[in-house]
Amino acid sequence: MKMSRTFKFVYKLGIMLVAALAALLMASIILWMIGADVSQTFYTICFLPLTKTLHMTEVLIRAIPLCILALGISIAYRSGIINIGAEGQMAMGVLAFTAVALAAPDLPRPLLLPMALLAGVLGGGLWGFIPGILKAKLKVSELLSTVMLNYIAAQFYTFCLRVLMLDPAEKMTGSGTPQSMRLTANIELGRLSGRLHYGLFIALVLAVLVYLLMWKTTFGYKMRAAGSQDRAARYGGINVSKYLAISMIISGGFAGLAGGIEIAGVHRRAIEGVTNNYGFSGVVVALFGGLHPAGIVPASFLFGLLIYGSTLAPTRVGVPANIVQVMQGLIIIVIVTAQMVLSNKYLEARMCRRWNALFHKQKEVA
Amino acid sequence: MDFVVNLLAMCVPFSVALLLASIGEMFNQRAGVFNLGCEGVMAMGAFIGMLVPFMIGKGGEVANYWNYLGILAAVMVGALLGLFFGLIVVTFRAPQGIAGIGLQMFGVGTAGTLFRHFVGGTQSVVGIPNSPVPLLSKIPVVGDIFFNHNLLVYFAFLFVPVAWYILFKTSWGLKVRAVGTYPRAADSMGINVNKTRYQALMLGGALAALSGAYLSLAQAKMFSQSLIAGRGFIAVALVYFGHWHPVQIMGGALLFSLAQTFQAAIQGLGINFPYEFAVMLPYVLVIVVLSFTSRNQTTSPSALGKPFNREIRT
Amino acid sequence: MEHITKRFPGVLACDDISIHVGEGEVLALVGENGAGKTTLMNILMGLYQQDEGRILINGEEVRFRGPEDAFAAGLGMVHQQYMLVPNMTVTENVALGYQQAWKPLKLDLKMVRDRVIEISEHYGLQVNPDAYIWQLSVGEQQRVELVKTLCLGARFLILDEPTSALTPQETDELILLLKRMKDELSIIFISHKLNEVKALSNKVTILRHGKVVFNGETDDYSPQEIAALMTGHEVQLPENKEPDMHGAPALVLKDVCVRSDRGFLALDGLDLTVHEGEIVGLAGVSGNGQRELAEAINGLRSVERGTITFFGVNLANKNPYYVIDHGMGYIPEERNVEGIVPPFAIRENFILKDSDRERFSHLSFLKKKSIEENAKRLRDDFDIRCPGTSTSAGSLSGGNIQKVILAREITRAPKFLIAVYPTRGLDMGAIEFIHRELLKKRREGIGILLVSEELDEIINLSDRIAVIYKGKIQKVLPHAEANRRNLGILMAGVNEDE
Amino acid sequence: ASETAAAKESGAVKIALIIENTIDDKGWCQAMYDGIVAAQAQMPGKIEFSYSENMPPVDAGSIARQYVADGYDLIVAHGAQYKNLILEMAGEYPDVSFAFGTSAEVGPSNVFTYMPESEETGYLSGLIAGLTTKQNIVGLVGPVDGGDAARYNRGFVLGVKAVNPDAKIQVAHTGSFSDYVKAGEVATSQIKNGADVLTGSSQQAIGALRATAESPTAMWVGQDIAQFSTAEGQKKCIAASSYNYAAVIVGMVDKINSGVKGGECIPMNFNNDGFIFEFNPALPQYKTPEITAAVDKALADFKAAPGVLANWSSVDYSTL
Ligand SMILES: Nc1ncnc2c1ncn2[C@@H]1O[C@H](COP(=O)(O)OP(=O)(O)OP(=O)(O)O)[C@@H](O)[C@H]1O
Ligand SMILES: Nc1ncnc2c1ncn2[C@@H]1O[C@H](COP(=O)(O)OP(=O)(O)OP(=O)(O)O)[C@@H](O)[C@H]1O
Ligand SMILES: [Mg+2]
Ligand SMILES: [Mg+2]
Repeated sequence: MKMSRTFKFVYKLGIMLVAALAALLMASIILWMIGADVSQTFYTICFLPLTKTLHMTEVLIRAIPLCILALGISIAYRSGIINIGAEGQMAMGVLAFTAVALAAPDLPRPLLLPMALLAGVLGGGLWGFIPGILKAKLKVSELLSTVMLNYIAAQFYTFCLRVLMLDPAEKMTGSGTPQSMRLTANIELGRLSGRLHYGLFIALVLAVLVYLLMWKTTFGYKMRAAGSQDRAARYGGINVSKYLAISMIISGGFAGLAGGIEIAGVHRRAIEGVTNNYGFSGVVVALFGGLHPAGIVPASFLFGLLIYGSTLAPTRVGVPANIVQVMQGLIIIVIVTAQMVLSNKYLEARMCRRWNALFHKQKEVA
Repeated sequence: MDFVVNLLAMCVPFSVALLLASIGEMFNQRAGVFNLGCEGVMAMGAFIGMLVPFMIGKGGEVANYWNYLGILAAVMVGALLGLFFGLIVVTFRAPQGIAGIGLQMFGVGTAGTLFRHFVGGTQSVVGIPNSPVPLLSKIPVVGDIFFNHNLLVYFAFLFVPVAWYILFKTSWGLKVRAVGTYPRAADSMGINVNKTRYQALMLGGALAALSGAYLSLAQAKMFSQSLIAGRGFIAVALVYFGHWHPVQIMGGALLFSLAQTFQAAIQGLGINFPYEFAVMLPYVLVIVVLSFTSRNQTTSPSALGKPFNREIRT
Repeated sequence: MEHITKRFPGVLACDDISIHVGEGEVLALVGENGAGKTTLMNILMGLYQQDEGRILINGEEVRFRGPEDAFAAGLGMVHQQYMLVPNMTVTENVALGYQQAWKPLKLDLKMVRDRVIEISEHYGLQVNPDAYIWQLSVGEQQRVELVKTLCLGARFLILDEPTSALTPQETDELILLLKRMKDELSIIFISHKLNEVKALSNKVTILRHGKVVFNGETDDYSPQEIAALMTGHEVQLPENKEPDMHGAPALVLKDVCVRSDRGFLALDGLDLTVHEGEIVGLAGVSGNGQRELAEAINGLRSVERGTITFFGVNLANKNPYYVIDHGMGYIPEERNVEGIVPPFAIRENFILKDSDRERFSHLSFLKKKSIEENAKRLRDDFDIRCPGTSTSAGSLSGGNIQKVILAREITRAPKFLIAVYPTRGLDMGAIEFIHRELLKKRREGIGILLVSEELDEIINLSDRIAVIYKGKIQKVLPHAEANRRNLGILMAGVNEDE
Repeated sequence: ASETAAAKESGAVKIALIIENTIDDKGWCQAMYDGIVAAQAQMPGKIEFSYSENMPPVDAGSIARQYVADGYDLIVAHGAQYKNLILEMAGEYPDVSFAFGTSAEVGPSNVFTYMPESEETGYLSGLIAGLTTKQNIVGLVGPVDGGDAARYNRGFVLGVKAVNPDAKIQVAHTGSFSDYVKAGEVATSQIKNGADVLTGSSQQAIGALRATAESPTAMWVGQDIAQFSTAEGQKKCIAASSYNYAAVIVGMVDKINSGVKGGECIPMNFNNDGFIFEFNPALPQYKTPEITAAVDKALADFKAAPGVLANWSSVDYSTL
C-alpha cells in the first residue's frame, strides 16, 4: 500500500482548505453578527498591510519583539519550562535598560548602547531566574509563579517610572505621567525606514544564534534533553536543575533584550504600556513556529501582520479593534488543529486506503 | 475587630469569581485537559450574563429573575465553549496550551466585539441583590461574614463540598480522575475517555462562564471590555495552588482575595510606602506560600495536557 | 477470530490471522517481539478495529466498539502494560469497570469492595482492597489485574505476558492458579517463557511477522522445538562456564542505608563487593531495594549512611556526572523514561553521557559527523532495527530500545557495569544477544552487577549470586552452590544458616 | 486622495483623535471625544473628524502615521504616554499639526500641548465631600498615582481639608486604569470601613461608583459630568466637573486656520473656561446652602486667577 503523490497532495491541501474555511466561517459569523463587511475586513487585516512600505515597516516593528521573545520562550520550553512571564521579564528589561541610559547619558553610543542592552538582558534574566530557581529547587509550578511575577513586575514598573525614574520635566510641570525622560540619543538604534529600526537585524542574528546554541552545541543538547525527559537527563549526568534555571535566565534575558530594543528602536523613553501584550503573543508565536527559529521568524512576521492589520480595521471598515483578538484566537486554534490532523499518520493511512478504494472502484466502473 | 470582620466579610464575596472558575478548571485538569482559555470563557460568561437582562430591560431596570436567565444563558454559552474546546483538544488533539491561549483570545475578543456592537461603552446593570439568610445573618460577626451575600455566593461555597462529592464519591468523578491520570487504563476498562473529557470540559466551561457572570451581574454589576482583567489566569494558577482539591482551592481563593482586600485596606491606613507594593502583596503571598508547600506535594494529574489516542502507543 | 488483518502506518501488524479457542481450553500465543500478539488481542477486546476479518463468539459474529462490549460478552484481558490507575485504591480501580455499582448519585464502593474480597477469596488471590496501587509491588499489581478482570465477570481470559515481571514463586503460583481456573474459563495465554507455555496450555499458536506460522498441540512439542519454530533457528542461551578470573575489588558497598520514595529505609545496612572481571547476580523479589541500590550507586539517590567505594573513591552522595566520569556504566530499569530521551534521535541518545567529550564535540560545538558515524556503527554492531539513525528513540520497540542503551553503555568503555533487569519483556533472540554481550564484557575484565528476577538468567551468567531481602544482603552464594530452589528460599527471606 | 482635496477646498480641518480607551468610557477619553463633537457643532462644516480607540502607544504610532498619510491636519493623541511619538512625528512631518496632553511643556512649533489643572475640579469635589460626610470619613479610589489622576486626587484632599480638617481621608490605588472590578472592591472596602462619600479618577472609577451605588448611604462626587447619565450616577453622584475640550479644540482649529500650527501649551482651568462644574439636578437635596456657598467661593477664586492651588503637589497621602 503505497501512498501516491496525488493522494498526499490532495490530502494535505484538503485539510488546509477545510481549516482555512473553518476559520473564515467562524470569523464571518461574528463579523456578520455585528453587520460588518466580511471580505473587506479580511482584506484589511491580512493583505492591506502588505501593500505599502509604511505598512510593512509597521508590521516589522511588531515582528521584532515578537521574534526575540518567542526565541527566548522556545529555549525555555525546550528545556521543559513554560514561560508565560515574558511580559514581566520584558518590563524588567526596559527598566534596567533605562536605568543605564539615565545613569550615564554621556557615554558614547558604541559603549552605552551595548551596555544598556546588556543591562536589559540582565534585568529580564534576573526576573526569569526567579521562577526558574523556584521550580528547580522548590518545585513551584512555573505557570503559577510566572503569572504572579507578571503582576508584580507591572506594579514595580509603575513604581519605578512614577518615583525613581520620573521625567524631571513631568515633575516640574506637574503633569506627572509615569514615564522617564527622553533618553539620550546615544542609546538609540538607527532606523531603516519609517520607524523600522536595526533591531530587525538583531532579531535575525539571534534566530541564527539560537539555532546554533540549541541544535549545534552540547549546551543546547543538554537543555533539550533536560526538557524532553528530565529523568533520562539526570541519569545521563546532566544537572537538570542547573539547566532549568539557566534556560529561564536566557529566556528572561531575551525578553529583557526585547524590551531594551523596543525602547532603543521605537519609544526612546520608558513609558507605560511598552510590553503591549507581546509576552503572551510571544508564547503563541513560539509554539506556532514549532519552537524552532526557522519557524519562529516567519511566525513572528505573520503575527506582526495580524496585529497590525487589525489596528487598521476600525478606521477602514468600522470593525471594533477587538476583532483582532477574535481573529488571532481563531487562527491559532485552526492552525494548531490542522497541524495536528496533518501529522496524524494513522488518519492519513486510513484516508489513503479509502482513496485507493474509491479510485480503483472508479477505474473498474470506467 | 471591626476591621477584621469587615475584611473577612468582603473577602468571601470577592473570592467567588476565582473560586468558581478554579473549581471549573480543576474539573478540566482532573480529566487531563489544561484549559488556559478560562479567561476567555469568563469574558463571554460575563458578557452574555449581562446582555440578557440588558436587552430585555433595554438598558433599564428589569425584574430580578431575568438576571438568572442571563446566568443560565451564560452557563450554556460556557458549556458550549467547553464543547468547542473539546472538539479542538480532545477530538483533534491540538496541543492544549496554545489552543487555550487561542480560546482566551477568541473569548475575550468576541465578548468585546459583540459588546461594542450591541451595548456600546462600559455599562452598569442592576444586578443580583443581596439575600441575607433569615436569622443566621443576624448573628453578630458570623452573620456578616457568611450569611449576608447574594445567592451566587452561597451557591459557590455550597458547590465546594458538592464538587468534592462529585469528584470522589460518584462514578463520574471516578471516571474523571482515571481519565486524567491514566487514560489508557480507563479506556481498557470500557470508559469513553473522550466523552468523559468532553463532559468535564463542559462543566468547567459552565463554571468559568458562571464565574464571569458573577463578576458582571453580582459583584461589579457592570460590564466593560477589561472586566476580567487577568482573573482567569489567576484562577488557573489557583488550581495548582490548591493541588487539584476543591477544599484547598477554596482556601487558595479565600487567601488570595483576603490579601487583595487587605492590601486595599492598608493603603487607606496612610502608612508611608508606595502603594504599588501593597498592590503586589497578594501575588507575592501566593508565590511565598507555594514556595513552602510545593516541595512535598503530589504532582498534577499525570495525563494533564496529553491528548489520548487509543492507537498511538506511548 | 478469522482472517484478521490490521495495519498500522508502515506496519502490517496482523496479516490474515485466524485462531480458535474452545471452551475450557488454554491457547498459548507465542512469537517474537513485535509479532502481533498484543495487537491481535487488542482487536479481540475492541480496543482496535480490525481492517479485515471477523470475530465469532459461540458461532455468532460480533463487532465490539470498545472494551465495554467485550466485557459484556464475557471477555477480560490482563494487559501487558498494567492498566491500573496508580493513585487510586484497588477497589476504585475495579469500580472503574464495575457498572452495577454506578448508582446515579453515588458510587457504591462498598459493593465493589465486597466483590473484590469475594473474588480474591474464591480464587485464593490475596489482595488488600484498600491499598493504593502505587503502594503495591509488581507482583501484587499482577494479582490486582487478575482480580479486577475476574470481578468484571470474565469467562474468557486473555493474559498478555502476565509473568514477565513476576518472581519465580509468584510465577509458579500463578500457573497453578490458572490451572485450577481452567475448568471454569477459557484462556489465551501469551508468554515468552516457553516452560510456562508447556506447563499450562493445551494448544499453541506461533506468530511471526503478523502471520500464523504454526498451530499445534502443546504436548507434542518440547520448549526447544517451539523456540526453534518461533525464531526459525535454534536458540542457545549462553552460560558462564569460563574459569574464575576475577581481579581486585571494583565496587565495595559498606553499611549502605538509603530511603525509598515513600520514606522508609529501602537499603538498611547493605554490604556487597564486586570484583573486576566477575559477574555478581543480585537476586531478589523486586521491591526489596534493587532500584534504590542502583540509583544510590549512580548518584540518583541520596545515601543516608555508609560508603560506596568504587576503585578507591567514595561515590556516596555524588552526582551522576561524577559517577559516570569515574567509569560507571548503568543500564537502568526503566528503559523508556530513564535510559533514553524518547523524542531524541537514536544518534542523539547514543551521546547522552558523552556530549561533552572531545570525541563528540569541540569547544562545545557538536561534531555532527562523528556522532553520525558512531550511530551507524553501533546500529550495525548491535543490530538495532530502525529506519535510520535519526528516528526518534521513543518510537522503537522495547527490545530495540534496550539495544540502544546497551550499545551506548558498553561502547563507552566503562570500568564497571550495573545492569538492572536488562532482558525484561524481551524475546529469546534479544535475550541471547544481550547475554553474550555481558559475558564478553566480563571476559574483558569488567565487573558487572546484574540485577534480575530471572533465576535462570542469574544462574547462567553469574560468578557469585547475592540475594537481597528487605534492603540487606541475605547471603552470597558461589555459582556452584546456587540453584533455583535455594535461591527461591533465600529470596523469600528464609536464611537456613540462621 | 480626492476626499482630501475636497476637504481642503471646503476649508475643513481634518482632525484625528487617538485614545487608549474608548469614546464612551465616561472619563478621560470620552471627555475629549465629546469635546471634538461639540466643537464640530460649534463650527459647522469646519471640522472633519475620525478617531481610533484602544490604542496602546505602539499602535498609536502606526495609526498616527496612517492619519498623516491620509492627509489629516491635526492629530490629537490624548494622553501623555503618546508624548514621545508625537514629538518624534512632529519632526518628521512639519506640515502637520499635532496635539497631546497632559503636558505643561511648550512643544515645537507644530505641536499643541494641553494641561488640565485638575486639582481645581478635585478641590470642588473635596469641598462637597468634606461638607457632606456624616461619618467624617471620605474615600478616594485612584488608578495609579500619576498624571491627571494625581492632580485631581490631591486637589480633592485639599478641598476636604479646607472645610473639614478633621475628616479622615482613605486613599487607595488599584494600580490599573481599567480594572473596574478591583476599583469596585476597593470602594466597597472603604465603605465598609466607614467612608460615606467617595470619589475616584480615570475610567476605572465607574467601578467604584457602581459599588457606591450598592450602599444605602454612601454618596459619590464625580470626576466627569458624563457620570450623571448612568443610573447609579443619577442616584449617587452629587456633583461633577468636566473638561471643556470643545474650547481647546475650537482654539486650535482657529489657530490652524490662521496658520499657527502649534508651539503653545494650553492650560485648562476654570479661569479660561477649561472646566465646567455642575450639581446633579436629580439630587437637589445635597445642594445645601453651605455647600453652595463653599463651591461658589472656590469657583470665584478659580475664575479670578489661575494657579490658586499651586501647592497641590505638596499633598502627602501618608500624613492623612
Ligand atoms: N507510537 C508508535 N507509533 C508508531 N510506531 C510505533 C509506536 N510504538 C511502537 N511503534 C513501532 O512498533 C514496533 C514495535 O513496537 P512494540 O512496542 O510493540 O515492540 P515490541 O513488539 O514489544 O518489540 P520488542 O519489545 O521486541 O522490541 C516498533 O518497530 C515501532 O517502530
Ligand atoms: N499502536 C501502534 N502503532 C503503530 N504500530 C503498532 C502499534 N501497535 C503495534 N504496532 C505494530 O504492530 C506490531 C505488532 O505489535 P504487537 O505489540 O502486537 O507485538 P507483540 O507480539 O505483542 O510483541 P511483544 O512480544 O513485544 O509483546 C509491532 O511490531 C508494531 O510494528
Ligand atoms: Mg505484546
Ligand atoms: Mg514488547
